[in-house]
Amino acid sequence: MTDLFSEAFTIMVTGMVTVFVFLSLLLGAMALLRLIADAPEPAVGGSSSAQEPTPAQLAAITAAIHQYRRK
Amino acid sequence: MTDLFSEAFTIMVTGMVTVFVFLSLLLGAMALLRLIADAPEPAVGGSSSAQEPTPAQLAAITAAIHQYRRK
Amino acid sequence: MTDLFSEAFTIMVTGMVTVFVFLSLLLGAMALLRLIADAPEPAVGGSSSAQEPTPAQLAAITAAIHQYRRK
Amino acid sequence: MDRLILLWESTAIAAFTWGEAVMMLVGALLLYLAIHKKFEPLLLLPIGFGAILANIPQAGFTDPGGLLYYVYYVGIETGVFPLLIFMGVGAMTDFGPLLANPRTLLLGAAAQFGIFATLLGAIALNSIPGFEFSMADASAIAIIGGADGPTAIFLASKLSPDLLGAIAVAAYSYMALVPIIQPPIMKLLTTKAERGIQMEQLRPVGRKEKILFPLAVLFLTLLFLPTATPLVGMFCLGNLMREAGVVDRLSKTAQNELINIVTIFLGLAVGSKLSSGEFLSLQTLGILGLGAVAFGIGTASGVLMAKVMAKFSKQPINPLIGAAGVSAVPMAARVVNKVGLEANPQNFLLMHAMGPNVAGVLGSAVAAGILLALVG
Amino acid sequence: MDRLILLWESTAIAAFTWGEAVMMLVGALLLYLAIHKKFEPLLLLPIGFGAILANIPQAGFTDPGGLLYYVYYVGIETGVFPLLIFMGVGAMTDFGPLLANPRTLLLGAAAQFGIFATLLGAIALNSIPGFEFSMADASAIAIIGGADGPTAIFLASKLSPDLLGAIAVAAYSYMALVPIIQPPIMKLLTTKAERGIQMEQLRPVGRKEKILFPLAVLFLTLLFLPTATPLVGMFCLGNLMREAGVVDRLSKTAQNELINIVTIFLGLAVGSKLSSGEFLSLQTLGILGLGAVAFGIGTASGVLMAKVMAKFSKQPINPLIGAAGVSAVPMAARVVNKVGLEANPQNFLLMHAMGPNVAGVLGSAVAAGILLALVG
Amino acid sequence: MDRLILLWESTAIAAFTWGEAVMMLVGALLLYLAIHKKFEPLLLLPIGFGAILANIPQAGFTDPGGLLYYVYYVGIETGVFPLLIFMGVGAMTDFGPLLANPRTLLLGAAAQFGIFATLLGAIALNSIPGFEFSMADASAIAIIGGADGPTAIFLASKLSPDLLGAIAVAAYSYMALVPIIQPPIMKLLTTKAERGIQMEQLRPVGRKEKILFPLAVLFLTLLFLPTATPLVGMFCLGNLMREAGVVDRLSKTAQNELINIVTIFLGLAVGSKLSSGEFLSLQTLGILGLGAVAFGIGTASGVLMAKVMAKFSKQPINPLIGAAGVSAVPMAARVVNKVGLEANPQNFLLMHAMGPNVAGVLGSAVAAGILLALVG
Ligand code: NA
Ligand code: NA
Ligand code: NA
Repeated sequence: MTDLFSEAFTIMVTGMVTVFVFLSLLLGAMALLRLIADAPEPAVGGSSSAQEPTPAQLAAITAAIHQYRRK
Repeated sequence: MTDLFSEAFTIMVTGMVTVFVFLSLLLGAMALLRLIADAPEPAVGGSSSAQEPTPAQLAAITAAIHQYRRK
Repeated sequence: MTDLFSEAFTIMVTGMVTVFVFLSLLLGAMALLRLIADAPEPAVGGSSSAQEPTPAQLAAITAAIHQYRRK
Repeated sequence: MDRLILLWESTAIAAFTWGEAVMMLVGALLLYLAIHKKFEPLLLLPIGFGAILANIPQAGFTDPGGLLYYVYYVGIETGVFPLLIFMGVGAMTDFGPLLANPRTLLLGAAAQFGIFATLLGAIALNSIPGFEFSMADASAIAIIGGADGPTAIFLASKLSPDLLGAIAVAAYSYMALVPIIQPPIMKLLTTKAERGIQMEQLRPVGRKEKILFPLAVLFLTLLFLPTATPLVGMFCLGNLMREAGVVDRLSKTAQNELINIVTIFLGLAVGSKLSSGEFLSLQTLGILGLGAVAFGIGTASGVLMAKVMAKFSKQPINPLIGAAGVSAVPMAARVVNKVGLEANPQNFLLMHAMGPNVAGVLGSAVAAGILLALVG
Repeated sequence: MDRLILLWESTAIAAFTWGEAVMMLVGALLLYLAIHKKFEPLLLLPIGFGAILANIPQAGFTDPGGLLYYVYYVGIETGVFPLLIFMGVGAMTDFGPLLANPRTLLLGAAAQFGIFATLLGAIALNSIPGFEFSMADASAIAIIGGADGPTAIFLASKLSPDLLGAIAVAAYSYMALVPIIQPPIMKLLTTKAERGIQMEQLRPVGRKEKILFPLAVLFLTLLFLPTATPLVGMFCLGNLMREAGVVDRLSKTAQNELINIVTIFLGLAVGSKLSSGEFLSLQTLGILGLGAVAFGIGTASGVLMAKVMAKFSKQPINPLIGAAGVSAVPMAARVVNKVGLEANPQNFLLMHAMGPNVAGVLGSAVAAGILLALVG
Repeated sequence: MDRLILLWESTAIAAFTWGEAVMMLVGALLLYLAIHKKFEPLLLLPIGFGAILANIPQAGFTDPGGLLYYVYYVGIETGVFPLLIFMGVGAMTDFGPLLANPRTLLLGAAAQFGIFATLLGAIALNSIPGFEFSMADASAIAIIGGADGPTAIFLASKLSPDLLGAIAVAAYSYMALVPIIQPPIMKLLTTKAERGIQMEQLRPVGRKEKILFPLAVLFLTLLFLPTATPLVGMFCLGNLMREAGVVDRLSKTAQNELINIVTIFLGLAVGSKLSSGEFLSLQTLGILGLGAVAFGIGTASGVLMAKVMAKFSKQPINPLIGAAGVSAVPMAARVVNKVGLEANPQNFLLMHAMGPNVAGVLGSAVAAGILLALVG
């Protein structure tokens, strides 16, 4: 059991070190990324995928306006 | 064949009795249910799932209003 | 290789002939079709499936109008 | 030249058998009924198309490796598709009218007599030379009387896969014919005065009751009729998702995209069972005849039960609503409403008929469970 | 310390081979083309991503038990995914313009010369040392000229699975390049006056005709070309669901959620076939070259056929619309419209080009059926 | 009479064992928590329902041929369902706040100490008689501390399928309990002044950065931690589809219909692992206890890391945002916002907490990859 425990301890240390190293590498990568993509387009913090309505939504919209006008 | 027929007859009787017994039990359970859930909330006969618009619908709505206003 | 090449040539000829024959048959079938379906309903070139809003769209529409009115 | 011969030999014209040609016509007929007559088009269109595809010689749709082979094997043989359809139907079902008037459960019970009487009828048909229905076959045929497509497909896939095609076609066809089959029977068994009886408005039903109801149904089913739990369980899951109010996105998906996707494949898979060997036989005629009888008996026993209940009830009960007990949701309830309006223009029975209507769905799922337990 | 070594050994850095690294760059290039250049992004984005995932050493995406293994095995090896995509495309296709001007079918036929000429070309390439295409390989490569993604994937999965990745990538890339490949060829073969020809407005097409059309296509296919029925059949099913008007919820699902779900998986599965062993070879260069030739010849033969037809026609025919016969719906029709407008600002050819455009889809499905019958 | 006896013997009443009855109560409890308490209802409702179905005697839901058997076998044993959920979650995730303040990545790293400390705790528990967790079991349990459902299910299905049910239930329950578990720990480790610290507004993040980010994450993962690529890869695919802006229809489907369909089945399949033999044991108590500890330690280490970072930072950092590093998106970020507002009504931390929140998702996927590499 103590064997297993010391093994778990090693995994804990190895694991935390790896997580930190990995995410620090990612931190570095993000700095690089920002350099590459430096000219920040006007787009902001929000999602970039909420821009255009899908055909289904457009259909719903058209129908909504259509029905609204009929009233 | 007569054997099969009498077997079918037995199944018919057993089946109908079971269906009635089962649904009568359910009838009793429903009386119990009504006691448990006695304080009837304001909600009525209609569906309870048509209340809140989903995110997709909200998106469609927002877009609809947005496009409507632009006109 | 020359064998393979002449085989490919045969396939080419056979294939093009078949494509033309097949689509010509379809051409004939279309003439027939037009005769069968002669009284052309008012429906036009556009899609026939964009007519009625689905329940989901209707829900979105209702919600849209509802929210629009509340404002 | 060899190539042209090879191509010609690969055409279907040489290979066609009469049976396959006739089955394609059957498929075309189903398409006609679906598109032109609007007979349950959501199912009969894919079934008809599947029947055509399955009977093309040389195309191999139903051979191992073919599309319809996979779809049937994955979705019907496992029972998964009808169960998913049933979950979606559960998510579409509002038990409010039944909860407001629980006694209509008994109408849903009575109408199941159509199933069990047809079981007897199918076995009786064996006395005619040419029919040799086993008890399992007879049970699968009888379930047509339940007027519920997924239940019929599920039971037939377990008890009598060879008859699955004919049974499913009969079940959906008769469901579409409910406005033609039911009214004469309903009028025969009631007076105009009875048909004109107005019923009291239904009480509102609370959210808690609606949430607890599917759980109560599941609880009773698992205690007393475990063989019915696949069907009833998935139905109750769908209904619980609908009423819980906290998983609306799952409920919406179950009612729309998921059921649509499964419906396309289920229809194709059922259609793939319409092969000439199995469909072009005396048995199919027997199945069609028995199915009509089943619907008729179910309708009649529902109406008669309603008349009995009306005798013992303080509140007025219109006997027509018993006819909705066969299920065929919501068509049968609409027929009740229409026949009621004919007798009395002030008589709106739709919501009252929805109670026995949804009870009939439970009733036939229960009957399917009984048949699985006794015969399966 | 042992743990750290174990962890290090499990990293990919040690295990990377050159081939895998290059294939990842290929994947990244596909992502770039999809996202930045908007080259058929719906397919090339998942294909590119799949290519990256499939080439990660130690991750085992394509080993039995890995995600991409399952997706490929379930969806491509069975042929199910391309067939479902084709059903969705069928549900999106409006045959109105073709029905209004049926002769444009012949333009869709002529453009298939791109396929068969490329077949010859692929076999001819065998004279160069390093190329050894079998007839099945050559057929799978030739279908790139059909300018139709699902058809190419379906045929390649049946005839030459090893080349599937390269063929799919070539097919989608060239479809995206249609606005660059086609105009020079179109201009070379026509005078400015010809390009400026205005065509008469199309007649309206009735609902009945639109419903019967997919059935007629299916009927002819099953009679004469059963090997084409999987592709043509699913396409016609989708189109029938669209036009029938009674199963709109199925048609909508086939056009949206179902095709989207399948597209994601299809793309990943195709990407998983982009392994270095198969892709980084002279063959791939050959495939890319032959694909470009196929598109070019298809475009030219379509335009030339249109010129021939114009000679014999009472109504004016703009030869440009022949170029749309390669399919690549709706890109090729848009290109026709644009080139036509350049020559004559009053010249709107879009709807006229949609006829040969959808005819080209049928034409290449028919050609695929022929190749399956002769070579498969 | 025989028939009645046969029917009675097929009921569950006779066959019920205590274990099954108790497991049904557990299922009912999960339904209650899902519906009445709104505890992660999207997962706990199907899990609870699945637990009830799986424990019905004679119904055979989990036997070969039963619905839940298929769903588990197809979706969990292959790992496909959690990966698809993760793709959908990726498509829903906006990395904007993290990109605007990259240092919060370290908070997401620190909070993973909850995972690794729990691994130690699980092994330590073996000193109590009755507990016998292997290293694989302990790892699967520890991942509860990642506060991420699909990651926990994926890892448990690989390392310790027998404990999957208990682990998934614990993971989702504690995620629902985040508003109760976290605040006391957060308040214990911070002063009111610290909690009141306002942070500077986040810079806007460009589209290019958002597109390149998932690719950078994938790149680092495949280089250094291939065992994490299934999870991280699918997450990045979803995110790339979201941000690319060219495949919106795929992204929408991944976020809605696809994830909904998979969620229903995933829940049922997880519920099917709640069998009495495995769940009604001391181990489950241990798992529940360890899970609570894991969440607590993760929260604390996140807050402490934030305090350390605040020391070395020029810009003000509110230590509360460290608590969001456990993930449990977006609940943990909302809790941070609420606790921050309590201390200072001008203090809106939601967007600042979203950075560590999404970093926590990556962090626990990375931790899962490490555990797979070292233990799997
Ligand atoms: Na029924
Ligand atoms: Na084509
Ligand atoms: Na986490």
